[in-house]
Amino acid sequence: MSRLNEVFKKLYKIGLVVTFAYFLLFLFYDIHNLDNNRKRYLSAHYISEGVQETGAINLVASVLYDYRAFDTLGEATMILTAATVLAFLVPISKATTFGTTFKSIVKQTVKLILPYLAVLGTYLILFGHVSPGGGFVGGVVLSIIAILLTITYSVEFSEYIVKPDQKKLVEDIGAIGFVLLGLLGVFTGSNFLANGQAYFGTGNAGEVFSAGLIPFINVMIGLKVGAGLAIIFNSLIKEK
Amino acid sequence: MINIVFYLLLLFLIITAFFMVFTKDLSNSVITLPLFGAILVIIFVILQAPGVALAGAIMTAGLTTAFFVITINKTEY
Amino acid sequence: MEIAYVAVIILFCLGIYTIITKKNLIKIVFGVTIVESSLILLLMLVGYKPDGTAPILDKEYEIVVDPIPQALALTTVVIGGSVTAVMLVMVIKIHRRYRTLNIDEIRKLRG
Amino acid sequence: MEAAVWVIILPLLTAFFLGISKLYFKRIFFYLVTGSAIIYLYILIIVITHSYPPKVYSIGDWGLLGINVMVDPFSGLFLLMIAILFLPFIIFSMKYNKFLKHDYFIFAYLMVAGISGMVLTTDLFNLYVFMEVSTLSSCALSLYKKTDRGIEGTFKYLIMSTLGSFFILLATILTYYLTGTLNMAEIPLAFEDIPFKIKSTMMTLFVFGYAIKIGLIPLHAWLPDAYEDSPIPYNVLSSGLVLKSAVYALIRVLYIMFGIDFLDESGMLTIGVFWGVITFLIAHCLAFQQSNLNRLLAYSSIAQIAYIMIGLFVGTEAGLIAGSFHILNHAIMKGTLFLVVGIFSYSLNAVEKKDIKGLGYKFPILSFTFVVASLAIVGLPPFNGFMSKWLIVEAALEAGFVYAAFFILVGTFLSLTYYLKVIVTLYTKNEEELLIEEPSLSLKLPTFFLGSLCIVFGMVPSLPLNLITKIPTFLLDNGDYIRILLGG
Repeated sequence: MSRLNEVFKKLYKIGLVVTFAYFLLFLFYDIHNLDNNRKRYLSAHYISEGVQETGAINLVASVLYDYRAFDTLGEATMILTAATVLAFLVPISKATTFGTTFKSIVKQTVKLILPYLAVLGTYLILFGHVSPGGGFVGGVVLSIIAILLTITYSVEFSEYIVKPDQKKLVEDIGAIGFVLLGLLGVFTGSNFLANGQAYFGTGNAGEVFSAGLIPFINVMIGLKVGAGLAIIFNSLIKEK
Repeated sequence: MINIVFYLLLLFLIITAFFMVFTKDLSNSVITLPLFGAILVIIFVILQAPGVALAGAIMTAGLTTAFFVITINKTEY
Repeated sequence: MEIAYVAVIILFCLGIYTIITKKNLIKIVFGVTIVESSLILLLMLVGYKPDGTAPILDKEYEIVVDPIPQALALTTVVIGGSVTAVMLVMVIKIHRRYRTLNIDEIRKLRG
Repeated sequence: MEAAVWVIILPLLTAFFLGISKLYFKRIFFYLVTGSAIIYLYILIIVITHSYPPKVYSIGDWGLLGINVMVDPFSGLFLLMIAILFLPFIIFSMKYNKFLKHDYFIFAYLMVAGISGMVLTTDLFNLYVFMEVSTLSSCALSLYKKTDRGIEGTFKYLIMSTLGSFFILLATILTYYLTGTLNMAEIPLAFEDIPFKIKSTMMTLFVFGYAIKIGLIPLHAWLPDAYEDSPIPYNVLSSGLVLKSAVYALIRVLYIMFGIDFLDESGMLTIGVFWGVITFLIAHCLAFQQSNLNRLLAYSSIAQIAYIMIGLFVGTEAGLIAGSFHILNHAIMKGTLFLVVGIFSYSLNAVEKKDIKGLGYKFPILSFTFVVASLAIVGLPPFNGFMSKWLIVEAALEAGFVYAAFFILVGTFLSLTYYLKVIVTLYTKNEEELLIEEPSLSLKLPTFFLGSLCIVFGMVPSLPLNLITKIPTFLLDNGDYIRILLGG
């Protein structure tokens, strides 16, 4: 009897999901048919004026770090929260790794790759406003250095190179720096997170030192994300 | 031409997703996850989103998979 | 391109189905990842324009795809990643206590 | 209106500095937490007093191109709730947590930053981002004891609220797809030429997503589990602010984006009232069976939020005033109840109903506070719960929802039964010798403060009503809100 009940429950749930799928299908169909000269004045403005207004030729960066920088603040807070939760949940104990030991060829190759990763991460961060990339992606690449060290050598070695406390410090400095860069706008008489309006020159679009505060915000986010993800990964590894 | 590639990729995306969910062995599904992420990245590149493609390549296909691998390593022994 | 929306719907519903029916905790987290990916794909499709170029204006382009959904998608990727990490560490904690990942058995053990 | 943005960034900055202070300057921890809370209170008071007429602060000076922050009376009400609850919460948890305080306060400040961001922002996606911030840090607080039950309950909570977030995010993306903007003032203007069918399906997605976060009845299962083994001061903020912020977002989205006419036309108001009635009836019945005090109060929270839903969904001016007043009152009453339970669990580890037997004679004043707050939450005069419940009944009768008014009276009796059961247990003689750790003043003071507010707001309801009566102006008719946000 309970088995029948189980089957019935499953069918009920499948029916629910399929009904919902139909519902979404009709919704999407209607929306798609509705259109077609949809008013996209906002994105049209960003595309036509964005380069002059922010000085960043990567429009995604200009949206992310200038027009909608407040979103980015919330998002940076998310990573900090996650890193704090993981560091808090995991007891300070002896670490356990995967249990596989790598041959020296792996270790040597990783040693060879690491500088390139560092250069790539730095490049992605510093050139975030002129090419694809930016603080988040670059920060993740930087965190992969610590992660590779953890995987191939051990957590102890990785934490001997960069101490957990130092990572936490870098993360907090990144977050505070982001807010302080935002407050610079207030001090120059404009609004929070202002860039072009607060007379930070946008420079010649396309150069590295242009776009006002955007490269600096990129650096801060990069530090924060890199340190935060390294903390998250090492905490997960250390959890028994 | 690019359309056919795009549709094929979508098909593969759905197949990998179904495989990921309905396979019995967790190791199989965790190996399918980077595949899923990689296909998604190519789709993003076709849809002209290089920034998101970079982020997706690193986060979805890379780090999230690593998190899953660690979790399965810690829970099934 | 319209057929891609169908793919989004299928992925979204598959993820929801996984979350509400699967018994394995890790499978549930897989479901979360799938739903999140489908939403990012939807964002990309919303911003896409046929024959557009990527929103990096190193010179003048005729049609440029919408940059806002891409920025939103980056935010969503990062939020999803951090939520997934928190979920997984909780899965490990639960497993350490009950030695199982099955929801039914956990409920039985809990009493 | 510079101060509005400080409401969001001051808690964030405090949380970041606490992270550094945890590592290197442990000494300044106490001063940092309390000092920042006091400054925060000051800023909140400034912002609340300037909340009428509403003001807009443009982040990055982009105007309508970027994200705007706006203070209107409805968000002013929520800031008032933060102002009332946050400092007592800080003082109480300073003493209550015996170890590992740093992370606790980091999460608390992050949560408050998320909630104030949700309350102030006028951008749909930014609302989602801050909602995720507040959810994740709220989860972190709820597993703070690291017990098995706590972690399980929190896992459920995180999965369910992520599910809700996905629906909200889907609706947000579709809104952008339809209108090409995310600003809450421009969306209703663009929504005017969208067909009725699409609008109502979009609204369904929003309502379903937020209903999970609020915990309306078929979707409520995560809430008692998350409350069961969490630190009790957190429950004060959770039932007072986290659930309410989801209510806030729902009301904001429905009333501003869709407009009252559309809600009436699509039948959402009727559905909302009906859903509320079902929710509180079932929640009261479930609360009756609980033996754990935390779970009992959690089910009671669900019921009270259903009352708020009824008030807000009646769709008249009186209903909005009544619902908003009940939001404030419920935060205060439930805060008092949780703080008293927190003191019991601190002194003699009592969280079950049978453990508190006879405590009425050991802690006379505390037990009296408990009685006052529970009578207030049941809705007896002359306490504040009576005032707002009466206003809700009146508004429901006026708008023609007679069955809602009738069932609220039935619900009052249902809730009276289980609260009376607790009170009777509290005053039953107990011969056993109890090992009691005397609670210090810093635990009692916040409790008495909130308990006295129950009586003060019951006697002099005009104090908060000064602010609350201005709420319907900017909710019921979204024209004013839109005009101000567009800068007219």
